[in-house]
Amino acid sequence: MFALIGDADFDQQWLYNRLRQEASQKAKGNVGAIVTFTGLVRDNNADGNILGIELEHYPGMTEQALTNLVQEAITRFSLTSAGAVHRVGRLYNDEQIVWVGTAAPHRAAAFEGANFLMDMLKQSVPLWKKEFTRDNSRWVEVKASDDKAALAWLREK
Amino acid sequence: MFALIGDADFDQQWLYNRLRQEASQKAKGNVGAIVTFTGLVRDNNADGNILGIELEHYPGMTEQALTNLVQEAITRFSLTSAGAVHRVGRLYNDEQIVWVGTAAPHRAAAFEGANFLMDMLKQSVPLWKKEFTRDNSRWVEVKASDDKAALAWLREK
Amino acid sequence: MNVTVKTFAQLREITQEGCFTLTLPESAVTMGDVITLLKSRSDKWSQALGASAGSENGSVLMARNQQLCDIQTHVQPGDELAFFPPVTGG
Amino acid sequence: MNVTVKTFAQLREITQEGCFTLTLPESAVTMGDVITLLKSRSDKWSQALGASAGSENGSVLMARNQQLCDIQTHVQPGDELAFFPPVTGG
Repeated sequence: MFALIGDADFDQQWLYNRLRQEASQKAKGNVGAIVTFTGLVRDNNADGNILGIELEHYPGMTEQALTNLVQEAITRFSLTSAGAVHRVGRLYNDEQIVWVGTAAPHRAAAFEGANFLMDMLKQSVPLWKKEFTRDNSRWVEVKASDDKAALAWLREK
Repeated sequence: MFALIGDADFDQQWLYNRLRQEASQKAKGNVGAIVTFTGLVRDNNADGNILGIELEHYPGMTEQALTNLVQEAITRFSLTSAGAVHRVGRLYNDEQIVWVGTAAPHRAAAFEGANFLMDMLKQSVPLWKKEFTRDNSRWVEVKASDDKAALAWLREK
Repeated sequence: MNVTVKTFAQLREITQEGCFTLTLPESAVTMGDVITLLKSRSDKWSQALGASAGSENGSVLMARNQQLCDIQTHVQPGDELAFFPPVTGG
Repeated sequence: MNVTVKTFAQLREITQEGCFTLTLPESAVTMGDVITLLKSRSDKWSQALGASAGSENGSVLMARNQQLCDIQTHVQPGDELAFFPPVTGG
């Protein structure tokens, strides 16, 4: 498993290869499904004048919380392997911001694991987004739908 | 959109880049989610002596059916773009066999679209798997669970 | 009239005819008629298409000009007709 | 006893204190006690932690040694305590 936090853009092929290789080492011949989710920065302001977002994090805790989350997903969905990457710092619209990947014998577990990682990441990993325009910046508010998605997993437990 | 059938192994980075680029051209600043699913050949025989599978297809119809399916997914889930790749011919255990990718403004549509593509592909695209060992080969039987998954989407319509 | 008939996977192996031209009598107008004709072609075809071919739960699928169809589908001269088992890709 | 206090995002901006050492009286044993103490530190802190901080639906989250915790959590000398708003990553 892996959980990475950093400023630099990430490489799809490198992440996919790492996930596939780890899974293959653990269960050769029994990895049928690999799912990846990549989040890009959206210009989600109706005015269309947002240039991007600035991501603040809690160094140390962010890495630990993301590691714990990936391990929880592996246990909960019996994944063969999983990984997550989140960027911090200043990101412009359309840039890659987050990646999660899951490997499992079957498709359902890989898809559920990836969804779980994204839902819980929005709840339990200390990262904060601030949208910026040319002249201003504003903290992004928590979405009620994000809280609900995370709560649903907690209830299912 | 794209729908590809071929013998050769496929390249994750190339497919991801193509999907992202197509999506960005169509809706710059409004592509928040990219999901990919990759299927690998599993050694799903309890004896563990299956070496791989031989994939037969219906040249012409396979490409058309896969194209229709990708277009249906785009319409149904309002995807920004989508693509699918399926290999044919002789594939050994752990090789990549199928890839689907979806791009959408939000995560839910991208995940649902990818799941739909896989469920329906197992139902409507003329491809047939034959497992081979060192000495023998045997056609893979249809799974009842695959039929059920496809039917569920048809009912939801 | 002439049509092209194709088979795939198990059906190709059983019939040992993957692709051939079939001459239909004027009375053969639907896929159902074609199936009846093919079943009388040889024991292998009779076995391949079985009792259930074309029925609701039939284990044989059929396509006309590369589109899935059923026993009611009408056939035209020059059509490409195909018969194959349920698909197992993915 | 001494602890380290960290703040992030809005809380860092409001308090204008991102990281500092806080000396606690012996009577301060829980995160709740620390919050009471911080609120009396300045108007900015009072505003940052608000009325709801630490309550069930509080909009301030807290961590002890980089693990999420709540107002009942006990505090030890040398701890790293952090206060921040609900997270918005992903």
